[in-house]
Amino acid sequence: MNWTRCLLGAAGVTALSIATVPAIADGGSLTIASTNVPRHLNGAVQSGIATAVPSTQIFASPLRYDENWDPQPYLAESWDLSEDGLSVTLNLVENATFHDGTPVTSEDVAFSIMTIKENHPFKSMFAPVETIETPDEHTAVIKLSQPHPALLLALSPALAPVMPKHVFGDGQDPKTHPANSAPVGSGPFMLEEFTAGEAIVLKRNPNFFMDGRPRLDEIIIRIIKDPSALLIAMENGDADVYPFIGTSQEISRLGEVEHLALTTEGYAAVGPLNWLAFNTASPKLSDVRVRQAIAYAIDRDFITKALHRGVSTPQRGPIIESSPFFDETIPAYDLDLDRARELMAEAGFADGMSLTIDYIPGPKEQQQSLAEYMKSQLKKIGIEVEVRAAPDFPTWAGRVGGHDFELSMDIVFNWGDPVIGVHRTYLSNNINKGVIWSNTQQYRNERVDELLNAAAVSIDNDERKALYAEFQQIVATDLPIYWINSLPYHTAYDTKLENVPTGIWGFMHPMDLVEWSE
Amino acid sequence: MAPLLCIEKLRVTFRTRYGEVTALDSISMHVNEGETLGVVGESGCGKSITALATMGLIPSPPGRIADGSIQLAGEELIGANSARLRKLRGGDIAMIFQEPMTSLNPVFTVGDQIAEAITLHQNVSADRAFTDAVALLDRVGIPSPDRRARDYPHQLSGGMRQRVMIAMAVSCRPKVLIADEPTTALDVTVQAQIFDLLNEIQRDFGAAIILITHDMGAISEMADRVAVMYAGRVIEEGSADSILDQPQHPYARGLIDCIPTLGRAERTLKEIPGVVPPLHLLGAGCAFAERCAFNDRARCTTEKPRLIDHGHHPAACHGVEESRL
Amino acid sequence: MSASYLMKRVGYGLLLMLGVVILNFLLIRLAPGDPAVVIAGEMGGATEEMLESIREEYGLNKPLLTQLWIYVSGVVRFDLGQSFFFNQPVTTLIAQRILPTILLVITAQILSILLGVFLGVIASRKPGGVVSAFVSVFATIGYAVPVFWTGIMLIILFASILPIFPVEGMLSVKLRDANIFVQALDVLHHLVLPAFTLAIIYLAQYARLGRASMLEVLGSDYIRTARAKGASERSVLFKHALRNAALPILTVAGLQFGNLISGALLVETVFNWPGMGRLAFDSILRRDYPTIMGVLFFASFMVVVANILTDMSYRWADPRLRGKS
Amino acid sequence: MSERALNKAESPALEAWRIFRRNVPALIGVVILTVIVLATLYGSFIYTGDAFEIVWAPHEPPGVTPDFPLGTDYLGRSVVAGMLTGGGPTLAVGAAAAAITMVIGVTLGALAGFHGGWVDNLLMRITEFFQVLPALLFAMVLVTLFSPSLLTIAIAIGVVSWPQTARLTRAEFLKVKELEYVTAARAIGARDARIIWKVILPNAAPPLIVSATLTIGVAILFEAGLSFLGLGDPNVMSWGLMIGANRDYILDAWWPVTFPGLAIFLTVFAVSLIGDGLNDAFNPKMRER
Repeated sequence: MNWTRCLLGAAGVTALSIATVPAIADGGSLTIASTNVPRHLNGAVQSGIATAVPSTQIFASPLRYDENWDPQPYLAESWDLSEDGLSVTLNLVENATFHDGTPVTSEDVAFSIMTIKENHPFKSMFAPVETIETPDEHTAVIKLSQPHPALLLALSPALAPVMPKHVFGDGQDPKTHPANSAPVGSGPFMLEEFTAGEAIVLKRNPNFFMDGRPRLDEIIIRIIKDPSALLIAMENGDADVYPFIGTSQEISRLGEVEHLALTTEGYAAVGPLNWLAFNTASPKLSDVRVRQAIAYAIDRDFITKALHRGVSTPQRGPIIESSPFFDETIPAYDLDLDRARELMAEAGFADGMSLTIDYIPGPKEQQQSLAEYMKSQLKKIGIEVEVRAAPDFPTWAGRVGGHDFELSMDIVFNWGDPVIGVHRTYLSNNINKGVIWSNTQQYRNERVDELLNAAAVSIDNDERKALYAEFQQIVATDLPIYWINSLPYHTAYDTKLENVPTGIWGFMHPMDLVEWSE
Repeated sequence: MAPLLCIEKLRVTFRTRYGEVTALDSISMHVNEGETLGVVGESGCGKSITALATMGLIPSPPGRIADGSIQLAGEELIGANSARLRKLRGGDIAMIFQEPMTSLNPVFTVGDQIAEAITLHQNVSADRAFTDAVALLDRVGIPSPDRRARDYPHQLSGGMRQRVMIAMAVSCRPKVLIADEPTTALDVTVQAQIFDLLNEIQRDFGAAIILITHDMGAISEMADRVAVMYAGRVIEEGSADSILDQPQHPYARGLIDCIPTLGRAERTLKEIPGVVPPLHLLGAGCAFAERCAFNDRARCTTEKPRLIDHGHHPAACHGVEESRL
Repeated sequence: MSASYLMKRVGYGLLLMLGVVILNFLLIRLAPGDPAVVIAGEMGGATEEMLESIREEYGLNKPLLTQLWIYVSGVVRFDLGQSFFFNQPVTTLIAQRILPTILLVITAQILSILLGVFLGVIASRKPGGVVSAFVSVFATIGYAVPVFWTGIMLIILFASILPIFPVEGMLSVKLRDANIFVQALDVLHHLVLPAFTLAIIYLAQYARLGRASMLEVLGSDYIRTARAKGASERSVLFKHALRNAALPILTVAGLQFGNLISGALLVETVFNWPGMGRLAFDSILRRDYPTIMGVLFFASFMVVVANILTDMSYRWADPRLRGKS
Repeated sequence: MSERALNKAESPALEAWRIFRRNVPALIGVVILTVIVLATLYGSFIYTGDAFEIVWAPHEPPGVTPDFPLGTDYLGRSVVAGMLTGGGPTLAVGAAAAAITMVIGVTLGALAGFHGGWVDNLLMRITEFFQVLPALLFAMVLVTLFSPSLLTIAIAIGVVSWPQTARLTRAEFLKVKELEYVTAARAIGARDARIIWKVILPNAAPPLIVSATLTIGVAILFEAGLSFLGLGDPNVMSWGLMIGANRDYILDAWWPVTFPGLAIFLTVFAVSLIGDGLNDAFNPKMRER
């Protein structure tokens, strides 16, 4: 009897890390359901939403953003951009401390940004940063080699977690630092327990530098990879919030649950695009007319309305349509099978051709279903498509990253500023064999390179807009990619929950204002 | 005085894939107090079924006692309730089986197995029962019974195991002891010891013994009276002397001719040709007819002979009946 | 059960484990594909310098034999390396999950043996009866149903139609701060469906095996002996017969343990049970080779331990094997 | 009937067949399996399309549209088409894996049983080693490492399943090799290989045939399990793949999961009925069990 109890007890501890915790105070506990498995909890050396959600709770960053793309004070209570755009001064709050009690200093900020520059896969975020000067404990001056319009956005919680130098700066490789799985930050919540692949338990940081925050006592992120199990957990209240919902099935089902509300807010900065990539180095696809023909043969409206049952929105270009940089006037390639056949004939493929298409295993509605749709649709213009399923993500990533593909479905995020998430896909110097989400289409256009490089150093928004407009016109003609839709990210949350994060970063943002209503 | 155990017109049938088969066909036999009844016959003739029926251990289904009566000291056993039968089994009637190697449960010590028989029938403590079991082991001639009682069956020789079986059987001083081929599986030298032991036991405990065997030698050594069985019927019955000296039925004669005697060692042993026919193929006539050297009359194949006394002792044979033999 | 025999078994088990370690290592290192690319991919993309530093970090650029030596000597210290994906020690990941798996597997094992044997015993009493026929049919069905499909069907049933058992997870989040008894109950509540799903295949097999084994034992001589001494039917079935009939079940239970772990892998996946099997499955999809190797190692280790325990209990249960090696 | 049976000496095979054909469950098994095999063989004539093709709206319930009597799956693919075309690979992998299992198992078991001594010792240690590895997990690793295709799956299943067959074969060989005719064959100087294949194997065959039959069932379940986990050949429709792919949507659509599961169940059920029937036929005395 006794051992059973022990075993059960121990098993319980293992599953969800009970630990003897003082009773929950008034703030209450919030359970977030997630299908995304974070490798670790440090967003400084790991991209992706899985890490960003817990990382932004644990780590504070110099700035945070509201829902209007406007920067707000966070660790930096104010900031100044120099006239020439080559330096940014951050004035840090004085009362911020890390969870271990040590104060947050400019040293930590400098260390963090330089570490991110070295180790984060988004090289363009801090590439122009040359040095960071720390004239005093609470002032950090970022010196740039060239103006960097994405800098302020890159100082967001999701991209620039401020790490304690005394923990992460001990000489170990930051990418594999043990503290990545047991991080110490200065954010509103502290890590209580991390069961990799299962659950993350975060506790209220009582010494958080922003007064009266956080409101919640506890955040539990439960990883449930099985969609049915996740839906059941949401329906019966075992989880309170489910962000990044990506399928029409889940959206329609959770929409009917009485105690839950749905929103599409909170994904503006993510800019999740679903597209069809062409391997422009493939002889069959090197002719732009073939790519255009394929574009004309695909019915974007049918995809968003029928296949996605109206939950996703059409996307015509490389920059998410909700972004101020999006150019409305680019060609849309509305369904036109005759035009498609003409183009095929012009390109010398009047008799048709055969192609393969890959897709990311997992998000079936976005990827597999569209690949299968392409197969039947492209048959109409004489293209025999073989769908190449991959058993797992690494297999797919190996094929596409290794340029061993013809057509492939893909999902790529904008990550706020085009410099971070868009440039990488089109710059010819980012054709990087073996690296997924580089310019795997092997698209080369000198003018595009020029435009993007110019946009990357311009701090004049209107100028950037113009540069991006021309860029969009060119790529929409060259069509290294046929953009289809943006992912239908929704958030389902308990209606008793207040201040659900709906800013541009959504849940990749400190949840210090989230609270339960009475 | 009424016999101690009396079997009357017992009929036992078995359901097989060939239909309902009669394994015992109206057999009758009895045994008196202190007496030894030998039941002889080849394998498959129904000896063991008779024993099992007496113990109330006919496996059912497929077996079934169709008719007849078995009385122990005047008490009818057929149809008695199972609790009463259990009380009698191992108590008033005990049985020793042919295969001492397999008749003991391999996972319990022999002492425990004997003690179990004792506790089942006597109101004694487990300790006391075990002490008694050791005493019984001593009684049946097992050396250092204290130690042996804690042995498992596989640690004992065949003869020792049979002694254990005997100890278990007599543990509750049964009135009737059925010994079903108790020595068949044993060495010849051990056989004699076991028979001696059975004789001693009978003397000490006063039990009636039903000795089931195919060995006429054993009969001549042990039995007071004999019943000869063939194909589910008793075909000859009488005192041991009478049957050994003057067997009537050709089958009984055949059996007796099979006994090797020192004096006749030079003569070839006679063998009864053929085998016992499968029960489901028994026809209307004498079951022995096919193997009988004297089956020339029509009745032999059309009519079952009845067990009738023709002078010496009862026998069931048309030939004997017609005094032709 | 001699200590030296146990030592021998343990030594042999260790040798098997060494084999497992070497085989895993070679399989994964000799397989096509560059692990560094996998790790880099998990980090969100990589350059050639990054790949180099990863190879350095994980020791992937050392000669194969050196890597093997490093791995084996690590295993001896229970260090199974770092997970490619989680960047945590594999032992940590497994330690977080091994208890739920053991809980699931042991519960299913006990459930299937107890229920299966019980059904088997009942069925064996009347080999031609309704229960017996049911057990036969059920056994064949239970054997033929894919375990993951049973699980899914149960989820469909219990998720919406009959919501009395939770269909996912192991502990309700809301009970994180409840006392240990409430939590234990909640875990048991969550355990019902996974354990039953996993048990059902083996339950069927044990029922079938139990029935066959009981029938064989019930036909044996020592059962007849037990009956002949007047033992009650219950004592015959559950004391005399079951103890013997349990031996083959024990053997099979030991052999089945590996299959049970395989089955647990599917069941954990279906019911979102936070165990090792799901870790293995997820790791395979992520090509997280050190973790896969670690789980294989631990699973094999569990099988070896289970085999030793089976062996020991077998020798305990069957006195004929004691003292032999 | 019974008299004939008794009087006429029958070959064991004939005797077995006589018993088998009176075994109702086994005959039911034969009928079910025949129907399934015919359906998978000729199903493609009924449904000429590609089972991967999207032909209708997703999650159409069964029995609503006559063209899709079993409904459609999450992509709008016909479940009937998947059932008909998915059976072939499932059965093929099952049979191939069983064949591989038998070849490895019988060869090693025969060598061990026949030669005894250190050969036996070595082979049995290897067998034990493979039995220590949890089969499904090991098969998953093998399939992943060598990328899933029907062939690698069949090989992986074979590689993890042979130990039981090897043990059985060894046991049979140990039993049979002591019999007179083996001694006789040795006496006339037959070569070992000849004795193994021509003398012992035919006499040890019945339990091996039964085991082979049951192995097919196990292999089918195995393939289904792998496909369910997404480790089947993703480009080949199979019942397991259907279950695995549609699992995410069971709360909304039960049919794309239920029907393939039933098909797997019925197939394995039929195979094991036949296996049991064969077992009874070869061991008439064991009939009661």
